[in-house]
Amino acid sequence: MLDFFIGHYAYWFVFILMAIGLYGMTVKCNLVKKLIGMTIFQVSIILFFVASANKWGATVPVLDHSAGSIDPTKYINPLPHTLMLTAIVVGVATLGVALALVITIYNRYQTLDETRLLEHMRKDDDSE
Amino acid sequence: MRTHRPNPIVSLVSRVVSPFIMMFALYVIFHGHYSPGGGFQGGTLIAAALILIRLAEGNETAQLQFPRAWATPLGSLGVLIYFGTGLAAVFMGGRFLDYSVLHLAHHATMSRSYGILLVEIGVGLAVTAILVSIFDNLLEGKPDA
Amino acid sequence: MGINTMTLSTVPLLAVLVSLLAVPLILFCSRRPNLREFWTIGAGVVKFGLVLSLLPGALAGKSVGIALLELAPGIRLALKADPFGVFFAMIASGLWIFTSFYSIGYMRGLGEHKQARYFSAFAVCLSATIGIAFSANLLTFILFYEILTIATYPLVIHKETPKAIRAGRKYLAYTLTAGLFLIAAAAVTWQITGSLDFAAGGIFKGHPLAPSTARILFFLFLGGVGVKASIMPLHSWLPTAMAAPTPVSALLHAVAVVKSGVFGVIRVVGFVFGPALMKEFGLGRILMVFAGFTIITASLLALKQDNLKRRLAYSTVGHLSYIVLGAGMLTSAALTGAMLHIAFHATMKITMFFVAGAIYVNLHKENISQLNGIGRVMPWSMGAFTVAAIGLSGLPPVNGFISKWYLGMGSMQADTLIPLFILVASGLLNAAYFFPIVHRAFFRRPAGDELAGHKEASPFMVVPLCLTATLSLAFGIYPDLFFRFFRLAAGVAGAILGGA
Amino acid sequence: MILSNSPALAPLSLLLAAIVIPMVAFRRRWLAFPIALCASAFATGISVVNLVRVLSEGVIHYHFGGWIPPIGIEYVLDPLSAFVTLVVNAVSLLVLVHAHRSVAAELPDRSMPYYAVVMLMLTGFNGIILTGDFFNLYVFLEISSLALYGMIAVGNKKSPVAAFRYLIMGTVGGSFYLLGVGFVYMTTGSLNMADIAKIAPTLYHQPALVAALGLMVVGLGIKMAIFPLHGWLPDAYTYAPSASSALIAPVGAKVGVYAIIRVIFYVFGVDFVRHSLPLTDILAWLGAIAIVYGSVLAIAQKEMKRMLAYSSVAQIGYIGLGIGLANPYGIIGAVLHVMNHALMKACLFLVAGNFRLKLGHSTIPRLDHRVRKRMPWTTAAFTVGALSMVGVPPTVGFFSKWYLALGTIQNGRWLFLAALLVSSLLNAVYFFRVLEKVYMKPLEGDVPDDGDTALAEAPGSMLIPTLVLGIALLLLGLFNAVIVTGIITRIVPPGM
Amino acid sequence: MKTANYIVLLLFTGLMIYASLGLPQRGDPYATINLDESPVHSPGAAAYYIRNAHKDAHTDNMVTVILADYRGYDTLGEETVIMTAGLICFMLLRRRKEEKDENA
Repeated sequence: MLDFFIGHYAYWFVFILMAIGLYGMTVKCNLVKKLIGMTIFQVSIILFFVASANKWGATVPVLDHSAGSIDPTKYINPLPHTLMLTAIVVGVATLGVALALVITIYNRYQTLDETRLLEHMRKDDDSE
Repeated sequence: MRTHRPNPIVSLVSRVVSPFIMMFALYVIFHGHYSPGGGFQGGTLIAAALILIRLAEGNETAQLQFPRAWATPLGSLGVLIYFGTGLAAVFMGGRFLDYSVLHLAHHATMSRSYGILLVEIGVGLAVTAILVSIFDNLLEGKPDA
Repeated sequence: MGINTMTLSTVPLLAVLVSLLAVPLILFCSRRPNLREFWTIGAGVVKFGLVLSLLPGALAGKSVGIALLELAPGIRLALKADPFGVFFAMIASGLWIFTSFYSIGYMRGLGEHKQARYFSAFAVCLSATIGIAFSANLLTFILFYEILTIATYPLVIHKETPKAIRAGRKYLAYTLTAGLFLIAAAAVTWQITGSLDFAAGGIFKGHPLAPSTARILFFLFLGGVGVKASIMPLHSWLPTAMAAPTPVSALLHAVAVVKSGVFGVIRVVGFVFGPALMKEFGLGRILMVFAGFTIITASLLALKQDNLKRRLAYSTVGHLSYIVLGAGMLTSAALTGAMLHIAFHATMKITMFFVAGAIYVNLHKENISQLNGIGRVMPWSMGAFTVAAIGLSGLPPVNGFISKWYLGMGSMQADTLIPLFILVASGLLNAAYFFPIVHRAFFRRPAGDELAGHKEASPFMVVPLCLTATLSLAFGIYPDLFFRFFRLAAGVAGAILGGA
Repeated sequence: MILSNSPALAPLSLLLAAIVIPMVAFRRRWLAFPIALCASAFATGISVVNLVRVLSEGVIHYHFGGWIPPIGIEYVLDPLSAFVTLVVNAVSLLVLVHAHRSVAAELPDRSMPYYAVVMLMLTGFNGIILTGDFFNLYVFLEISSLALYGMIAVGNKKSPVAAFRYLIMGTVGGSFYLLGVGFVYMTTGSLNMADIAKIAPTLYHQPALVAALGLMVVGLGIKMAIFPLHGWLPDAYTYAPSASSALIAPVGAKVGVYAIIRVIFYVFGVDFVRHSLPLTDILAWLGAIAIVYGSVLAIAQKEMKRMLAYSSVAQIGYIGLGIGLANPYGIIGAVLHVMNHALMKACLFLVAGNFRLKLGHSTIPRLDHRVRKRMPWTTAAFTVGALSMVGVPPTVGFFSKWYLALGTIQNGRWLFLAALLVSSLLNAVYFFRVLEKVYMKPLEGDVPDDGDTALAEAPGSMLIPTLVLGIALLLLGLFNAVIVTGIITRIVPPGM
Repeated sequence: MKTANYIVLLLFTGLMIYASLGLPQRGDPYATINLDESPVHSPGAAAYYIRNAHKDAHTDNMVTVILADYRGYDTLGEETVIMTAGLICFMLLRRRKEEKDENA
């Protein structure tokens, strides 16, 4: 029971983090806060992968020539780390685009509050 | 940023630090084979150094160091290096991104190793240029409104 | 009979295509009316010739046809000229020629707008009708059926008045829904039998059906073809669609569209379900109930219409149900009568519409109450009208009598008298709503001298309507006269029942 | 060499164009369009070659870097992926030809980055369709999504907001998918689809794997815009520049559709889905709801692009329904409708673009009979597209409906059949509303035919693609059986 | 509306945690992902990488090898991603002297 907990609690924290991120994205009205939530969400997924790569009693996936023969149990799983490098960059790119959009929106509407933005848009629709 | 007051301490520190950051970045890129590191990490560090100067010295000076106009073409160049490496493999009769057929060295495995290095350099270049360009655009960006 | 067993011939295909090919020519010559009308007429004549060339084979009970590309795996776009199809195609294409001449007179008489659109849509409709007549399987049938629906729309809304546009919307709502019913029914049929080819004795022959399924399916089909056949309560688009120009009403609402509907009904009864199944599940009786109800109600409604075209429309509704009734009785005589009525009602009703149109063009009168003494001004037209009226009331010597006689015999064969009573009653009603018109026309004095100085309508109109009237008379005297309609109809009836 | 690498060449050529445009066309901006066009044409040609190869040689695998999966990443060319790539590339090529003028008109000084981003979007689409690796799919999904955000955001004043909301939803979708990939990897230890397809059947009722399936389908469902997750679509299509909406609407959502088909039927397999989640039923119901909902809302719209956007929601519902039926007819209908809807929507959006260029608007109440006098060919194309959407034979729209109807009947789902049929009536309502306006004099009073009834048809570069699509709607309708028997029946997945 | 959001979030978390119960022990060297062979006897990727990275590419850092060689195509894709981001910022925010507002 206990070792089951030890073997899984990391994931549970990740999921809680994920829920926090989703909360930020769905509930918050300010666009920047939405982005913060988005970042938390993505980071939580990255943590999820990295956590899964762990092996007890293993070391970083850089070959240690002094160790002699290669024993897979001695190195942690390198694949999730690689994937997450990619995921991080994707996250950065998304964030960059999102910030560009936020700046554009602010320059056009002088507000970042979603409800007010929608009001503005509706007004424009009527004016058209 | 546009109303920029020179501040001797900030500018001195950043001017002193940024070369070292770049040096370390190059180390991270080129030593990526033997220690944690590689193109992204290094590229990001270089970008950090450049952005540091932009922050400390203001845009006018920074433009002398790395003109904004370079950013997009350089970024594409970085990707092109990566892509070209892969395409070269195709022209040498291998699959896309198969470095072993590139004959960068006598031995296929060494050839792979160099291929990886080449690719990492491309990655570094691309990441540097594009991060800086994103920073510039976000900073300068005055959209059509 | 399956598509593969029939003899190959491209004539049906050509018959369908010829008026379609006329469309670009018509549009191209839209600036030069005479040339444009020449194409219309030419296409009509050629088409009729092609159909006639199929007649001997049809009389011999043979079918020719052609299977073109695959529409869906296992279902080809196939045309097959079986006797029944030839029969219908002959009526449609034959009357198209008259209508074309008539339309020229009508459209020019009124100086209508967008005549190029009108004539091209007309041509497409005819192609679709012939396609319906010759379609060898259900999917092809649906294809042409939908094309007919769409191609009729521009004709219905031709005047582009708010009234016309509302009529067009109603028309589309009804017919498109019908198309969907038909598609659904076809899909179910395909799922059950794995074949959609019309076959004497029915597609379902040899495929056991649960009674409930059979009934649902039958109502799906009825919803599909019943709208165009304007079986009550699906009829109400037809009177509304009288907003269209009169030639359109004449051809499309006395010949092409509605007759495709009844044609569809008979196809469904005879070639999809097959007489055996109809009898087994009492589907024929259902059909007869609907038809009888429609006949009486429509005739009663026709009584209280003052607008001439609307009265004709309701009488059309009634007479279409004669045919449905005949199909429902499923006896040789009844089917023969139904077939004959397709043809004969067409000749008579088209005459009447022509007359109505002639009156409208000539005197701009649409209401019956205004027709006092009109017979003196337009003797030929009203004479033709009288002939048609006699026929539709089912009195000799006009052809309406013949078809009705056979329907009556059919009801004897089916040893039930109800259809007979319905027919007699509706005959009386017909008389009751047509003869007043004749009476007004000939024996009432015109109010004031409003008719003074008016003469008979232009020959473009009078000649066709007189011809159709004489045709009606001729068929009445000797039904087998020109095209051996009678033998053909009897043959078809035999084929349908023989397949059982 | 070309042939041996052909599976990878379509996305690579597009990517190369995307890389080259910013370098070459940075100063000479007129170069951007020709490069993009060449790349797109080349990609289309290659996808034709690929399709032919697949139909003759069977499934083709392409191993990047020569590493055999699951060690390396592979591209898989089977009839499905080959067919969908061809559809995507061909339609995009036509739309791209059309886009030149409207980009010049609407985004004069942004053409260079715009074409680069378009190329990147197409790269992403091709990558998603061809890849046989879950994580690689994620990467290319993100490429295409980012490109889409950008292409939408350069529209009118409101477009950045639409793009931002799409970005938030899209990121949630992508992240859900990535999370699903994580679960899959941790339970099966592999990222290769074929490999997982072998392992998954041994793991029925493994909650982590079921969760993975659910997460992936939800994530991809957002990209596909199936009913409750469609929120981003109408604004995005409406406010984007007409070039963008014409490029996105036909193929954008289809890629999500394709990915869902891949995941459900080819990776996890019908049996797994049936054992674990009522996923197909849910999809079918959502599809049916989407069909009605989208059609009804489309009727309420005044702006043509918005109307088309809502009808897209409905049409995607058709596809969702076909997938959810999970029987051969359903799949055939769905895949055929992927192509048909791409063609129809492309045609209609091009028409909207022509209106925007020539009339300066595409607002339905402001259209009248003068439009037809000025742009006869465009209106003719619109008519064909509309009839096809209504599902009148012999246009393509009828046949996908036919197969879907057969599918519903095969499962005995009469309600879905009703939804299908009702929706085509609703389509008739909102399309004939436009046709009446275009073909007839306005009801209230006659507008005098003043000067601007003179022929003012859209320029050839815009007109020709429109007409080509219009004709394709008819021809492919008549010859659809060739496609169905030749290609689509061969992709009915195993286990049904 | 908000409460609905909270409920959905809690539901989501709960489901995820339930799903995570099926995951292998974290850090178990003999979990499926770390084995040399998958249940259907296809090679296990991770183990293969650890064993052969140096042999294949003469590079000690396995992550680098996977990143740039085994799964190099992913990395290319992700270069593309960041290039896309750069281009989009360029497209949205770039200021030009001769540029005039066409839609505002």
